[in-house]
Amino acid sequence: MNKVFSRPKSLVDIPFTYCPGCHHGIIHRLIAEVLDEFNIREDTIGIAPVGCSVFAYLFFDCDMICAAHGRAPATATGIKRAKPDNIVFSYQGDGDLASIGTAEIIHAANRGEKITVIFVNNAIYGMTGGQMAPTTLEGQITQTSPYGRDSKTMGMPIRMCELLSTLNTPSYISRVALTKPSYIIKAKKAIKKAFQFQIDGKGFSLVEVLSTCPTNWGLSPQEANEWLDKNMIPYYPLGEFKNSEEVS
Amino acid sequence: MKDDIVIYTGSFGSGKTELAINQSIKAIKKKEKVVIVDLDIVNPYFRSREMREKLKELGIKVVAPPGKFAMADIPLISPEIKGTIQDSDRLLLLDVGGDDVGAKSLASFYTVLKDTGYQMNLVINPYRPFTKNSAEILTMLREIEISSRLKINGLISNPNLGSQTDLELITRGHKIVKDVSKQINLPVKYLAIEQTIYEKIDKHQFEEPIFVLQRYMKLPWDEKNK
Amino acid sequence: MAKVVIDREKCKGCELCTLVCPQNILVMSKSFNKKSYHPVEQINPEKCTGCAFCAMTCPDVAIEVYK
Amino acid sequence: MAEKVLMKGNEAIGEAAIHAGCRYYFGYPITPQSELTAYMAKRLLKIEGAAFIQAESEIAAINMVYGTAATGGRVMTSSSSPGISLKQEGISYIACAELPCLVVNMQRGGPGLGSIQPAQQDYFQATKGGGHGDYHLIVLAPSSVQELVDLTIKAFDLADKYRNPAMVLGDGLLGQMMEPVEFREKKNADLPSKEDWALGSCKGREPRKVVPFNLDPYELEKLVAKIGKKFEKMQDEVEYELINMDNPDIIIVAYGTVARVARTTIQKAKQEGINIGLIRPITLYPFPYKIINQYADKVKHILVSEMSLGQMLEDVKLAVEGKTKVSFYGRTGGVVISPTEILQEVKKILK
Repeated sequence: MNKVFSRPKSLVDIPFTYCPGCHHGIIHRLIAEVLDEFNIREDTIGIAPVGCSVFAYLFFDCDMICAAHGRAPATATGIKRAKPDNIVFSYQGDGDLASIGTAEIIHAANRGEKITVIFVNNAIYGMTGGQMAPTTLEGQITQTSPYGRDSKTMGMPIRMCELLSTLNTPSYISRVALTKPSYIIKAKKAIKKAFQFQIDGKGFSLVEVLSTCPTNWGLSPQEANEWLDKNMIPYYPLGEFKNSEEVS
Repeated sequence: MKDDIVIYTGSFGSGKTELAINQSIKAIKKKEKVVIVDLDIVNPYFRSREMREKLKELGIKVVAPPGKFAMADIPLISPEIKGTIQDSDRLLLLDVGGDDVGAKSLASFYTVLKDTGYQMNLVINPYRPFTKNSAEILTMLREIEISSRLKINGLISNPNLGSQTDLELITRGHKIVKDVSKQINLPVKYLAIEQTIYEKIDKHQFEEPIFVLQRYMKLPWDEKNK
Repeated sequence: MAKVVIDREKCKGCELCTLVCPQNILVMSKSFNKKSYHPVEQINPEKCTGCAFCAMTCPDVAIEVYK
Repeated sequence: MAEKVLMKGNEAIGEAAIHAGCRYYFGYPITPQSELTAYMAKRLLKIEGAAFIQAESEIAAINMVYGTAATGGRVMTSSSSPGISLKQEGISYIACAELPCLVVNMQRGGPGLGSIQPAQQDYFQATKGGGHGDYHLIVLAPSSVQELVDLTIKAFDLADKYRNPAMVLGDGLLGQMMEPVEFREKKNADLPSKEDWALGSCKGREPRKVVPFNLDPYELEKLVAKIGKKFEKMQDEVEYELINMDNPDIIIVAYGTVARVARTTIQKAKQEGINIGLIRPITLYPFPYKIINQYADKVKHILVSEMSLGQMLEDVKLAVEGKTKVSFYGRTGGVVISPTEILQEVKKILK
């Protein structure tokens, strides 16, 4: 018998710090698999954000740096410009990328920085205990939208892929989910493509991963998956928003 | 070519403002109406507007953003400028900001200036970065012409190293300017030499007229005249 | 002939793998692991096809698959 | 000897940085230091492998610096007062991660948007940390364009030596004025290698982690204490200039532009038979407490003069330990002090 599925080598063999059912672990694994498959682990520098995945630096078996909240794209820029031969990826949550770091992500994308961004959107602030995120859905109850997100005063959830796709320079932008194996297979392909774009020196790539936060959503992991399918996917459609290799 | 509109362009710190101020003070002795237009939208300090009060005493008008806006770093083009250009019977000195970036402020007056005619000087100090040799000077000249939409028709040689200027240095720098002059067939209108140095040197060796320059834009430790 | 190997200690008992198993042969154990979770375990191992859906879905990378 | 060039202070810093091997600049324009950003663009965009980015904000710029610093690249940013405030979080991260970089602050009048005229109001911010947490910057205060060159080069070396961010603290006047400068042959300072900590490819070694935090307070305490030890060691780097210190009637303590003004005051005072000494701190952190303390025994009065309401004044008072009288003369908001004003103040004191 052959091993057909095992822990990727680019993932350090320690338990994750995430809550049961949280999708961060799946995303970590997918990234690590891609690093393994491209054999780029030793040349990769990763950037951990502030948020639940602040400890991501412990999990990837490559050089890592922790960025200030929202500034990962700027830090990634500084690294990539100094080390153009290394592969640089940032791992960012929705507060990090779509709120405090909006300027940094838009401008890194617009400059066409040759980096890969993995954007984890779970529609809530996990680390600080479940406050409203820029991607929190309309009507969704959080600590800071206790009566539900009211679009009249809190705005509508930001669709980052769509927003970034209006820029000319990014090479690859895609949104994926992880609630079923078929989605996970697609997510892996998207992440792989995003890194491929960087390896080929083609420019900025970003994959938004819709994910769950069972703890702060107050749902079981199964219910959380169902909630994501029912509520998030209709508002955040899956698919490729930008692929500079395909002629539109 | 009209000689009562004189424009000073050149790289940052080439000496445009000092030259314009010096020329205005020299001219007011012979002419009734002398106006300096401070078109410097790129420099925050050391602009001719800082001399406004002193020049006013001498009867020279400085056109620059009024009052408190004078100390701002916004590209304020005074509404008086266009009228002053079209006005006649006055000597008009246009002190422009440095490099092609500063010269851009001239472009909006192109339609007026092309009708009135003008003298446009490129002030050159070959001891400044980016105008160290003829290749660099020519690049600067071209860039200024493109961004100002105007033609440079004369060079002013202003070779100096501030307080450390001496004859040898002037001679060496001036030669660079003369080489450029020959290369593109533009006259060197004059060689500017700071007064304290001028007094000490033998000036008969220069073919071009010498303009003796006084330093008006002083630093605080030079006890600036307010 | 296929086989899954579950790392009982890594499992956080989220149950996501049990939902994706086409053969319905993953169930939660009655016993606890050291972290006090009920880890997942396999019943009727002969039914396993080695599709690896469970491993793919596991957020804690606690499952290995052999085929 | 190298050729002399007539340079604006801001340009001189840029050329000095390139001379020192800096190949990465990230900044955002702000008066009165924008010429430095423009100069770096002009130069670095033509150097193979170098990087210049006009960042989307000062915040982004300092975080780009953080990234490059982590790879061991010689990197800098520059700004003026309000922009430096925006960089503070990033500077604190860099200090915590023990990475070297240069931050240039060409100060302008504050607080708030303030004015664009030269000031010395960021002394506290520069020397006492500036951002959050327990740290200091190495702070060098030039008072001529040549010194902008020399201290920029030195700041890079000190940053590397201590793996700590360094700051050149100038002001708008120093940035805008022109003086002849030369770029002397670079002596290769004996600096520690970056090979054992810089991020890059981890082939043949353990992966490295740059982590500017530790959630375990006892562990963080250890880290901060280790950084603190560096600040003790830095005290060896104290640098100052003594002028006319032969039995003066009064000593002025001033840095940067005001020290330059005070030199003229000294000349003027001599004509009137008044003997003024000047202690000019060149390093503001570490501060030359010792030398000021020594002279405090010998003189009846010390006058601190700054373009602020009195910030370095507090360090001078700490240095003097009450041994002699300390007075203050300052102008603020971007007003530059004149030699005559200081002389008048001296006369008032000596009366």
